[in-house]
Amino acid sequence: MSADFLYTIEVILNGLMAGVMYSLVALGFVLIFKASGIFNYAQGVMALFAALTLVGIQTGQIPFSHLINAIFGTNIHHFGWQVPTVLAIALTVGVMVVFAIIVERYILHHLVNQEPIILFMATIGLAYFMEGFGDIMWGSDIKTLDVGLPSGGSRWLEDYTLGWAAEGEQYYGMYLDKLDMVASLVAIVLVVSLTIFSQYTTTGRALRAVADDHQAALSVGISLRTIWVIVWSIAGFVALVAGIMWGAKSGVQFSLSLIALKALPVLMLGGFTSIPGAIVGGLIIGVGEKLFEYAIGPMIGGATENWFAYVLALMFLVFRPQGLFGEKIIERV
Amino acid sequence: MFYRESGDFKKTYQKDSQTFPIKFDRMRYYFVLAVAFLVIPMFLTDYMANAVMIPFLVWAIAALGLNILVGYTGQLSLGTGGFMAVGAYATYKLMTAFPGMDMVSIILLSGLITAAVGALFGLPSLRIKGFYLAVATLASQFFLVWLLNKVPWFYNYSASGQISAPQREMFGVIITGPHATPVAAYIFCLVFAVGLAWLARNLTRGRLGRSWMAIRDMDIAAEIIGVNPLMAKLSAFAVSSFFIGIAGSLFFSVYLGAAEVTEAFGITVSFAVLFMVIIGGLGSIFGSFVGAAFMVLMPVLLKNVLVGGMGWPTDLAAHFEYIIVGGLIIIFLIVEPHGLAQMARVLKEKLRLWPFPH
Amino acid sequence: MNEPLQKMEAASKLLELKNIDLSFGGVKAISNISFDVLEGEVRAIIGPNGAGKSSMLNVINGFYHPQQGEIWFDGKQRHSMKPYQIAYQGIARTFQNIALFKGMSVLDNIMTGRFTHMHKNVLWQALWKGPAEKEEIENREFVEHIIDFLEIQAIRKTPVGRLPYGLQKRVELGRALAAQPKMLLLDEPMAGMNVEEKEDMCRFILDVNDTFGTTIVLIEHDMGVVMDIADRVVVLDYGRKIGDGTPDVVRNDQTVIDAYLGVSH
Amino acid sequence: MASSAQKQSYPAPGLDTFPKLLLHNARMFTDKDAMREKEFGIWQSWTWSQVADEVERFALGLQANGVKAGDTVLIIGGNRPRTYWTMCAVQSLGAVPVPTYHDSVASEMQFVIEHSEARVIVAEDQEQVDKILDVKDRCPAVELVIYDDPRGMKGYDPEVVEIQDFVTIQAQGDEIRKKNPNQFQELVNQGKGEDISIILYTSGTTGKPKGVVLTYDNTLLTGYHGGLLEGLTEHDEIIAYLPVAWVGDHIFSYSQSYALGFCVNCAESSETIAADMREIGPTYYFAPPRVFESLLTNVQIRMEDAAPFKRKMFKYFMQVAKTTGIKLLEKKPVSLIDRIKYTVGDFLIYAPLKDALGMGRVRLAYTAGEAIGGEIFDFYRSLGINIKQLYGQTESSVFITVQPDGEVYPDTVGTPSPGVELKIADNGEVIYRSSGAFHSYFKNPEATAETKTAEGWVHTGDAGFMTSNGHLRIIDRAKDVGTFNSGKMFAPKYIENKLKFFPHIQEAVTFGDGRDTCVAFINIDLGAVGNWAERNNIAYASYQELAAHPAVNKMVAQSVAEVNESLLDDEMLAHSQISRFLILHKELDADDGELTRTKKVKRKLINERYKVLIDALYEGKTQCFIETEVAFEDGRVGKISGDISIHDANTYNPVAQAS
Repeated sequence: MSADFLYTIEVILNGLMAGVMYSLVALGFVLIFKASGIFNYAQGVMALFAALTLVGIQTGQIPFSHLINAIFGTNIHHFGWQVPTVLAIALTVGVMVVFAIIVERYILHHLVNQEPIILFMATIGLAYFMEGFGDIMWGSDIKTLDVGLPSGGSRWLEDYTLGWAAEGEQYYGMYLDKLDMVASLVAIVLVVSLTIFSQYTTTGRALRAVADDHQAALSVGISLRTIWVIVWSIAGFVALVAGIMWGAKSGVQFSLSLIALKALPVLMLGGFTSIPGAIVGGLIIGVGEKLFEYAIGPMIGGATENWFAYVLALMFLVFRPQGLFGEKIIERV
Repeated sequence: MFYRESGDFKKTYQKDSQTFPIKFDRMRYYFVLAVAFLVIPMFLTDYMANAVMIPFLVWAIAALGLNILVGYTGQLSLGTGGFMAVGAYATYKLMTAFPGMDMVSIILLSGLITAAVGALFGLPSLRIKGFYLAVATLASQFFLVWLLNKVPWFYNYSASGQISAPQREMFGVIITGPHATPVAAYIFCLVFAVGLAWLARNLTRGRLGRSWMAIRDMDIAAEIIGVNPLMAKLSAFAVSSFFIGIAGSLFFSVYLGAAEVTEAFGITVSFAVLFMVIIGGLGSIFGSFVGAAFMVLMPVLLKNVLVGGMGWPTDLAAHFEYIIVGGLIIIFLIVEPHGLAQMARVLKEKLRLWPFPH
Repeated sequence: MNEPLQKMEAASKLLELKNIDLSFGGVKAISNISFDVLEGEVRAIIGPNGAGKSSMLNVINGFYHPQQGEIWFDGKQRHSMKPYQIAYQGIARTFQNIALFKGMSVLDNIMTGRFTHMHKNVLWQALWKGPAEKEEIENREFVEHIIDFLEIQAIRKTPVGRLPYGLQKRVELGRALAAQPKMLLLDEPMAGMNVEEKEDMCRFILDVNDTFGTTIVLIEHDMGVVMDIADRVVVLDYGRKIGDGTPDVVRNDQTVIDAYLGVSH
Repeated sequence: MASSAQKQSYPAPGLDTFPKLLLHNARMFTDKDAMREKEFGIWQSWTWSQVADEVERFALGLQANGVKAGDTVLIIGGNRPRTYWTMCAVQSLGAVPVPTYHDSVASEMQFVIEHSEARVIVAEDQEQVDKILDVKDRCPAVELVIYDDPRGMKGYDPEVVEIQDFVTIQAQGDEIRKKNPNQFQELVNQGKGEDISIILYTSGTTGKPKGVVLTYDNTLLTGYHGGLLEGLTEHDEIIAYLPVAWVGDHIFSYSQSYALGFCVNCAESSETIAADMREIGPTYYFAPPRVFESLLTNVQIRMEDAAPFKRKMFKYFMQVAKTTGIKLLEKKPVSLIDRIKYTVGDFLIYAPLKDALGMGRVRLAYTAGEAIGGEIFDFYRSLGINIKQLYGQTESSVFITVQPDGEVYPDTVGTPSPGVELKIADNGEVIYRSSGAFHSYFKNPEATAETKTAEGWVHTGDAGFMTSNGHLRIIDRAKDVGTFNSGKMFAPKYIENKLKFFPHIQEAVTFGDGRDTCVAFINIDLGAVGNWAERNNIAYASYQELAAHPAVNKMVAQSVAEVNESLLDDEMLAHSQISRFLILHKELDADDGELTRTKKVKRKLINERYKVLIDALYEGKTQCFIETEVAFEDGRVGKISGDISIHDANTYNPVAQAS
């Protein structure tokens, strides 16, 4: 096997793993959009907020310490204890649920049957709010998130693949980040369980019913409001997982919220309403942009990731407006 | 309450279809113009000019542009930042390439260039609708920024990757570059803002504008009365981008003086302008101005209160700003989804009916 | 049959449909239907729900492109045109469920109907003063005559959203009339109207027909109305034509009676 | 007593007919608007010279179609420019225009067509033409029908009569003018002041209508001097919305417009009148009391829904207005405080309110026809609207008495107008002699003789007396004034008006002539009471149901009691308090012949139709069944029937009151 070929494989594998992460984020969007027709721009910030909270609780930070210090001239920051990761995660989940409830109670509830664009704007407002809020609550400094996930390249794989290259070629074996692998595994598990949840549980079915029409949902016997809370909670949970993965990888900081932007092309590709679409779309985008960067990037100055996904999705959409799995839109006259 | 309409009747269609058919409104409009052109320049401090008035006018122009697209044609776009960047870089290239050319033509040309780019990126709107389109426009945002960042030709191979506006004069007064006089810059922007608002009004009240609104309200019906969706949407993208391009051009040449594409024209810009349009009121020229005023003034106020008044560290104040901006937007959307313009409209109706409640 | 001869034949007919076949993904909506519309007549298309009436109109103004068959309009054969091009040919229509521009006033809605009659380019419009304004005013005058004709002066500047159903229908008719169409397609113009509203609408339709000599093709459920105002009637059932002729001919046609009049609706 | 028997002057020497005035105005006010009509969304305007041109062409056209001096030409049309032009065109030929009520049904129209012997009819639109065609066979004289609005007239070609478009006639006129440019001028010159200018059919309260023949000297002089007295000029604006066949409109919107040169405005359609009036903002305005009344009711209803604060403010400032406004209007001294209060109120309430009502610019407003309620009257005057009552009739070309500025009292109709002599006959009837006094009743010498004495005194048919300050006070129709068995005077109209001043009472009919006591029929005001019912969530499906509702009856009983109490003040009438009353199960309606077209009660007919009820009232029953025929808008005839409950009213004892 030629080295180039192996490199390509490596790139593809990396792409796939990145793709899984994209899907993970995209999933958050899809869930909310399906259930409430809201394009929740805040999804990314939710991930950031979740990660911040997790770190905060873990390291026993005092919430709002900066603010307090600014006002009372005190100088406090930590309780001085550590919270075990599992408990911390549990607590964070709790926080996200509370968050979901607040969002439903104080925002969505007042915006029912507004045009989509209004709701969209509202979520952008929400994003701004939470960004500021998160920073004030936990501080805006870059934090390292350690939930005991492995990191670094996988030696085993390197050694294993070392000999694959053809004779006389420089090849040091295949490099894959452990974290990425774990992340992909987690993501896959999550995706599968979510799919099962929405397919085989009453609540899940109710959620899908809402997507189709609200009356139907009510007839299932679950109030719209509860459904929305549930959905936003799940989205919050997904955000948390995404936050952990990305946070563990590249630290918890503002840029984390930008993963939302990563997920958008995935949505275009997969459609706003389709879970499988989100997954496949994610993989396509992941592989696509890695390959493009690998093959063409160098020629045009690199850093193509931040737009290639969009252009790819755009091209695709122009030929198939309803996305990968989105149901065909027939214009009723 | 202030309206006296008896005897204010119209004998011609010109009079009946003028922008301010009611005398009182007309007077108010002229009054505002007079203040803007004659009074403000007399009391305008450099700080006020640079921190408030000039940005306000520039953003107002951008908001006008986006409003044409989102408010009048119903095509949601998040590419504003990218288009402003195009306007800015076009201006930079023109200024450096043709030192002799006067600013007005330069800015108008930049607008036209942006219009062309905008039309190009508008093409997908034929197949794609709603949020798909919104996301698609993000493509232009990222791609353009990346392009302007990666191709050195755009910033004349300057090491910093920055572009900075050389000094230019109008009628012997310096309006760009480090030595520009704020008042002159203000007037310069004001002229553009007023002119473009007038332009927007003309375009939206006529055949073209109606075709836009038709597409927005009911594209099928629009098509059967002869509106070609392609032309309607592309023209909207072009005109909108023309405005936004000019905004970007002024933003760079008159307001910032120097800019680096990734931070000056990032996606936050796109959102900011969208906020202005929504808060101001979709499909309202007046709204575009109010929205811009709101988004410009509030941070200034907050900064003055929190940092200046309460002596907080700036970063904390910045975070608070986010919270408050976000919160206000949500509150606005809940209280009056159709924006400040709608509030104004309602108020006006109430005043006209006064003392009757309805 | 050779081209010129065909043209000759089509001449006196404003519209002729020949063996139209239309199907969506295998589902046949219209199968092998042919009929014609004469200059200046009121032609009705009736039939039970799902008989393919609306599909027929959508074929006529180009929303759907039939897989089979020829469409001749105004003596020329049509080859897959877009709806907006067809508007320029002189076909206007109203919709079963009102399709007005909710964000605009009555006046603007009807003005929009003048679209195909306004030609000043963008630059003139941007200037407004001069040619554009002149053109605008000429068309405003025309529109005002329609407003007067439909007796909706009182609501001229009301946003259409605020109007009651019956008036909205009237405005939509106005918008279609503004285009000065050769042929006007009305999709259930009286659906959901009370008796007076129906009477008004009938009066308007007939007045349109004889004041402007506009050819009218309408779909209507109210048999009484159809029989009153239509010159000729086509009866569809399950996408097939089962009757065609003057109201009394149709009224007494056994197949029609069985297929349609028998059916309660 | 005021008098000026000597002949009054014309606007300018020799200007003794309207056509002459028209040509004069065309020279004087060439480019000033003479007429406006809102059509196609804007105010189409015609200057005096344009009007002259229109009239000239139409006149010559008519002449070409055989209209000649002495002919009568029937005009059936609403308030539209061409209706007024037709009048002048006809007059310029020496022929006589006969306007008729265009809302009257074919049968009513038939009488006028027959009686006026019109050969030519100018009708507004298809609707009117159809009416004519309905009765054509009974009116053989008619040869030519000219229509104004071509809508729906395409393919109209009945062989019974020739039908022509207004513009065709004008085109014919144009041809003639081309041949002989001076022809019109010559025609006009032949007119003289004493010629007959118009025949107005009065919708007689009893029997068939009478055609009142008026000369130019009547209409022109009266209108002109009436206008001069009030200082009207060519800069005034009036909105024409009352039937052209009614003498008031003829004087205000035609005679005075021609004599003084001011502009007449016509509304776009019946349902836009209010809006159009607001746009125009007339400076000179006439409305019968019921219009002012319903306007006020409407204002009160709308203010009911206002926010509490606003409502308080409104009430407060209306109070201020009551005390201050009228004084200011009559230029009486007012304390500075009040002046300031009023100015504030004017900014906050009065001016916007007037503006909303379209009275923002009104300098002079008249009301007449029946008595107007004191508080209604004061309401408008306190806002600073100079509304005044006048007293007149068709036979007098309107003006008999007018309230002079500064001497305006709700219960009198003012002092004699210029050129009017006034007397109270022994039977209490008001009689007058004036330049406006009519020429005769058309083809009805005996009626003429009855009404107009050889010396030219005209019987108004109204009973009244002169108050100490020389104002005329009308009590009632002379023939309606009856006597109780006690021999005391019974003035039904007077009592009815008192009742009708209550916003929730629409119409009232009282009986008492040749009886011991007075009893009343009441019609509630569906608008006001309906609104009241909604606010007190009382459900009702029809007028009948609402009228039968106990709460409503209670409310009316209350009002009746108040009226009785107020009657005590007037020793002449104290004894005619209402003893019993009932609320009718249907609204009295012109279509059922119970009211005249001008909404006056036809007593005789009501006496017959509702005899059962009257008897029931006097027999002391508390219930009574009644069935009556009603005509619906579309002409169908149906029946309304039901049980009506009858109530006793509290009456007050004069003696007790006195002590």
